Amino acid sequence: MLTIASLLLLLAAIPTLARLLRGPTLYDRTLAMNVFGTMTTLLIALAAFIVERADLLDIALLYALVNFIGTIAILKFFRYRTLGKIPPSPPKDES
Amino acid sequence: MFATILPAALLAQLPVLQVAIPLLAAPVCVLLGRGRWVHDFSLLVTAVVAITSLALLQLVLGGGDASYALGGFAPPWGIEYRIDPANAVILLLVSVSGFLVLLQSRTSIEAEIPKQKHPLFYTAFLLCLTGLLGVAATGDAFNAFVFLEISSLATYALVATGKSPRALTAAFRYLILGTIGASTFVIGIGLLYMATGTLNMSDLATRIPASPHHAVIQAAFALIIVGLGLKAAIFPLHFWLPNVYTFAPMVVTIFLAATATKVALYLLARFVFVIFEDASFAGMLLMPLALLAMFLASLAALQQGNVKRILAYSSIAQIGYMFFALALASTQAVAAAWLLMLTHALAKGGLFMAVAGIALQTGSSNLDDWKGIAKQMPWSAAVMVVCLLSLVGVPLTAGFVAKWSLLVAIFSTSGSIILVAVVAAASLLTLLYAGKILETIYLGTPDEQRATANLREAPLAMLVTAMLVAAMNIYFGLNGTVLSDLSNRAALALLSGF
Amino acid sequence: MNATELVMGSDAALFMSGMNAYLLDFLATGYNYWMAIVLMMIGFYITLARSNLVKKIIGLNLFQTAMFLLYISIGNVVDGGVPILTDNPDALYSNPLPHVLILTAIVVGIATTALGLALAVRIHEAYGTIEEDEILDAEAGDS
Amino acid sequence: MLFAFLIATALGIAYLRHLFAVVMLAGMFSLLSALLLLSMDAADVAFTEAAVGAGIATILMLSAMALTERQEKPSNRSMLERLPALAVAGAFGALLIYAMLDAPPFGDPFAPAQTHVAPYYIEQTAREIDVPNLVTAILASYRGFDTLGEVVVIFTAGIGVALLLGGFVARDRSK
Amino acid sequence: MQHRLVLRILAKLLFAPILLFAFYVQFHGDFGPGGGFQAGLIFASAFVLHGLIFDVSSARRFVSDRLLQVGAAGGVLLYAGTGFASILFGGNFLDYDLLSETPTSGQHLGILLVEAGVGIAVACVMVMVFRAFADRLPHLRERDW
Repeated sequence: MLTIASLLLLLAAIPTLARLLRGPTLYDRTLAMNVFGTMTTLLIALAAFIVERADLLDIALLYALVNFIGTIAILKFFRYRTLGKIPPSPPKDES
Repeated sequence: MFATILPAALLAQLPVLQVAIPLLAAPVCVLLGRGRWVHDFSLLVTAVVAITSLALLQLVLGGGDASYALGGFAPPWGIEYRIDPANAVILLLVSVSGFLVLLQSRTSIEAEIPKQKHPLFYTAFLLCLTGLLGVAATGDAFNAFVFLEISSLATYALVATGKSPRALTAAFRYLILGTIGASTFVIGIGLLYMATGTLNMSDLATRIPASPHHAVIQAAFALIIVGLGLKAAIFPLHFWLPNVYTFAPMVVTIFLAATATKVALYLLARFVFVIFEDASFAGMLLMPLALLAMFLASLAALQQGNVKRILAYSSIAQIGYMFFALALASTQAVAAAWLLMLTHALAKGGLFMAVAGIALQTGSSNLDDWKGIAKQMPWSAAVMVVCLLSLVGVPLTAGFVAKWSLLVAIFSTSGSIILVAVVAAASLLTLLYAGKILETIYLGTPDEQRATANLREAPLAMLVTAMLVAAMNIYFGLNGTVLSDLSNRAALALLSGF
Repeated sequence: MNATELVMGSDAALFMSGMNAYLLDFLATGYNYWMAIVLMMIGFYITLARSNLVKKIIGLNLFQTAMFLLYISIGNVVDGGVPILTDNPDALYSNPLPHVLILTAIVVGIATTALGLALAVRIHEAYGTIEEDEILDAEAGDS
Repeated sequence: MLFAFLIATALGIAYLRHLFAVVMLAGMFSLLSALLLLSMDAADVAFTEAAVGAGIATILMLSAMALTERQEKPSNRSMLERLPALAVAGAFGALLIYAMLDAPPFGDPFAPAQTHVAPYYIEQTAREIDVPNLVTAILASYRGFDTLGEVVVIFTAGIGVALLLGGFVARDRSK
Repeated sequence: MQHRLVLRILAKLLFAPILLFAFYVQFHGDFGPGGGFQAGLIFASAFVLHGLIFDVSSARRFVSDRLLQVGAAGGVLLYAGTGFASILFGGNFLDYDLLSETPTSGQHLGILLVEAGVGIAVACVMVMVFRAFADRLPHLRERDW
C-alpha cells in the first residue's frame, strides 16, 4: 500500500519536473519547485513508515522547512530583486 | 637539544601541537580584533610553530618515526599523524618560511591591505599555515584532503585581497581549478577506499598489493596524480600559477612561492613512493612533461616584463626539476628533489622578499621601472644577486648543491649523459632570465623622473630578513652537507616505506 | 522492505520490462556508479565549458554532489539499514564511514561555493560582468 | 527513476541560460540527490545535503545573483573551443568507467570497503562510545580531527567572505 | 508594507519553533540523524528567514556583527579547546576518555562539547555569510532582468 503510494508520488513528480524545466514564466517554475518539495517531503515520510524508523521523520520536517524558506527567498528575490535591504522604491515588476 | 630540555610528556604531543597551535591561534586572532596586536601575535605564533617543527625534526632524526594517534584511537581506525624525516623537513620548511615571511612583511602588509582588514588577513594567513602543516603531518589520506582545503580556501581569500582587480579573477580561476583538483584527489581516495577498505596511508601501502581490484587502484593513482599535480602546478596543469603569483599581495606571494607547491609535491611523492610503490611506469610517462616544463616555462619567463611574473614562470620551471627528480625514483634522485625544494624555497623566498622591498619603494613591479635601481637600493639589489645566482645554481650557493646532486643522480640512475646535458642546458635558460633582471637593475639607466626621486632603501625589517635569507643561501652553499644529509634521510624514509 | 528496495526495486521493475537480461545484469551491478559518473561528467563539462562564473560554480556543485553519490554507493550494503544502532543484534548496517567522509566533503563544498560566489560578486563590481570571455577581453585590453 | 530525474535536472542546468531557473534546478538537484542518498541508507548525509544544497546554497546563489546578473549571455564560443572541455570531461569519465568495470559489485557486503575498517566501528561503538548513531560516533570521536578540520574549513570560508565582501571587520574603537 | 502581513506573522510564529527544532537536532544527534552541523544550519536558517521577511538591520539589534564573529571564533575554540583539555587530562589530542569518570561518560561529554562547538561556529558563519551578501547594494539594472 505504502509502496504504491510512493510509486504514484514518483509518477506525479514527472509532470512537475517537466513544468520546472519548460515552465515559461518564473511563477510556473516556483510553483513547480514548491510542489516538488512537498512531494519529496511526503515521499520521505512514506519511506519512514516503510522502514519503520521514526528518525527519518526529522528529515521530512527539515525538507518542509527548507522548502518553505527557499520559496520565500525566491519570491522575495523575484519581487524585490534583492535578498537584503529592500530599496526605498521597489522596482516595477511587470515582467 | 630540545630532547633534553622539553619534558617527555610534551615531546610525545609535538606532532599534534605542530598543527593545533596555529589552528587554535587563528580564531584567537579574530578575537584580538585590532591594530598592531595582530601582527605581533601572529609573529609569536609562527615563532612557536617554527620552534616546534625544529624540535620535531630533531626528535625524528634522533629517535625514529613518530606516530601520533589522534583521539587515542589506534590507526587505521582513528586518524594518525606520522612524522618521519621526509615530512619533518617539509614541516620545518613551511613553518620557518611562515615565520620569516611575517617577520619581513609588516610594512608591505600595511601598504597593501586596508587597516581594518588586518585581523582577518592575519587569521587567513594562520589558517593557510595550519592547512599546509596539516597536509604535511598527516598519515591519513582523507585528513590530508580536509587540510588541503583549509589551506586552499585561505589561499583563495588571501590572493583576492591583492590590489589589482585581476587578483580577483586570478583567485577565481585558482578556486575553480583548485576545487577540481581537490575533488579529483578525493575521488581517487574514494577509489582507494573502495579497493582496500582503509584510509590510513601506511595501512594502504600494505593492503594495496593484496587488493584484487587493479583497475580501480590504477585509476585512483591517475586521479591522485592529476589532482595533486594541479595543486603543485606541474606542467601542463600550471596555468593558474602566474596570475596568482603576480597579483596576490607580496606577503602571500612570498609565502606561496616558498611553501604551497612544495607541500603538494611532498604529498604526491608520499602517495607515489610509499603508497603505490611501483612508480616506474608513471615515471617514464611524466619525465618528458617535466623536461618540457623546464624549457617552456623558462622561455616564457624570458618574455615577461613583470618581475613577479618572471619569477612565477621560473617557479614552474623549477617545479619541473623537482618533478623530474621524483620521476627518476632512485634514493639519490629523491634526495635531490628534497634538496631542490629546500634550496628553491630559500632562493625564491629571498628573491620575492627583495622584490617586495623594491616594489614597495618604487610602487611597481615592472622591470622597466626598475632600471638602475641598484644605485638607489644597493642592499636589496645585492640580495637579488645572491638569490638569483642560487636559483641558477652557481657554485658556492645553496642552489648549486641541489643542481649538482640532481645531475649526479640523473647520471647514476639513468646512466645517460644526454639527459644530464639536457637538464644542464635547461639551467642555462635560467641564467638568461636571471641575467636579464640583473642587467636591468644594475646597468639600466633610470628615467629622469625616478633618478631624481628620493628613493630610499627598503625598511629595515624587510631588508634584514631578506639579507638573512640571502646569507642562508650562501651558508648552505658553503656548508652543503647539512641540507644534503637531511635530504638523504628524507629520501631513505620515503623509499623504505612506512 | 526497506528504503533501498523502495527506490531501487521500483527502478529495477521499470527497467526489467524494457531491457534484456544481459544488459540488466551488466547495469544492475554498478547502476549507481554509472549514473554518478555520468552526472560527474555533466558537472565537469559545465564547469570547464561555460563562460558564466556563477554557472561554473553551479557546475562544480553538481560535480561534487555526484561525487557524494559515488562515495555513498561505495558504502552501501544490500539489505543494510541506516547506521543507527537498534536493539536488534542481528541487524545489518550500511557502512557508516563514507557517510562521515561525505558529511565533511559537503561542508567543504558549501564553503567553496560561498567563497566562489563572493569572488564572483567582487568580480562583477570590478568588471561589470561575470562572463569569463568578456573578462578575458577586458584583461587583454589593459595589460 | 530517481537517476533519470537527476540526469534530466543536470541537463536542464547545462542547457538553460536563465540563471534564476538554473538556481532553482540546482536546488532541486540537491533535493533529489538527498532522496537518493536516503535510499542508500545515508540518513545523516541526506539531512545535510538537503539543508545545504537546497537551503543555504540556493539562498547564497540568489544573493549572489542579486548582486551580479540574472541571465547567462549566449556564448560565442564555437564548438571547436568547447572540444577541449568535452575531451577532458570525456577522458575523466572514461577513466572512472574503466575503474568501475573492475569494482566490487554494488552493495556487496564482502567488498574490501565493508570488511576492513568499518566493522570495527559497528561492533565497538556501543562499548567504546555508547552512542547509537554510528555516524555521530565516528564523526565526533573516531575521526574527530577531520571534523575539527571541517569546522575550520567553514570558519575559513566565513573569514574569506568577510575579507572579500568587506563586512564584519573589527571596529576600530580608537576612532 | 502591509500586504506582507501573512508572511510577517508567519515568520514570527515560526521563528521560535525553528530554533526549537535546531536544538532538537543538536542534542538528538546522538540518537538520530543530525548533529552540530545540521543544527547550526537550521539555526542560521531561522535568522535567514527573519532577514528575508523583515530586514537584516533589524536583526542586527539583537545579534551584532561582532557577536557573530566572536561566536564563529568561539565555536572553533571550543572544539580545539576540548582537544587541548584532553591533552591536559593526560590523553592524546581529542581523546575524550579521560574527560570524565568513565570512558563512555567522557566520550559523551566530549561529543557534546564538540558538537556544540560545531553548531555555534556553523550558525554564526552562515548568518555572517548571508549578511555579507545581503548587505551589498544590489546593482539594479533593468536590462539584466
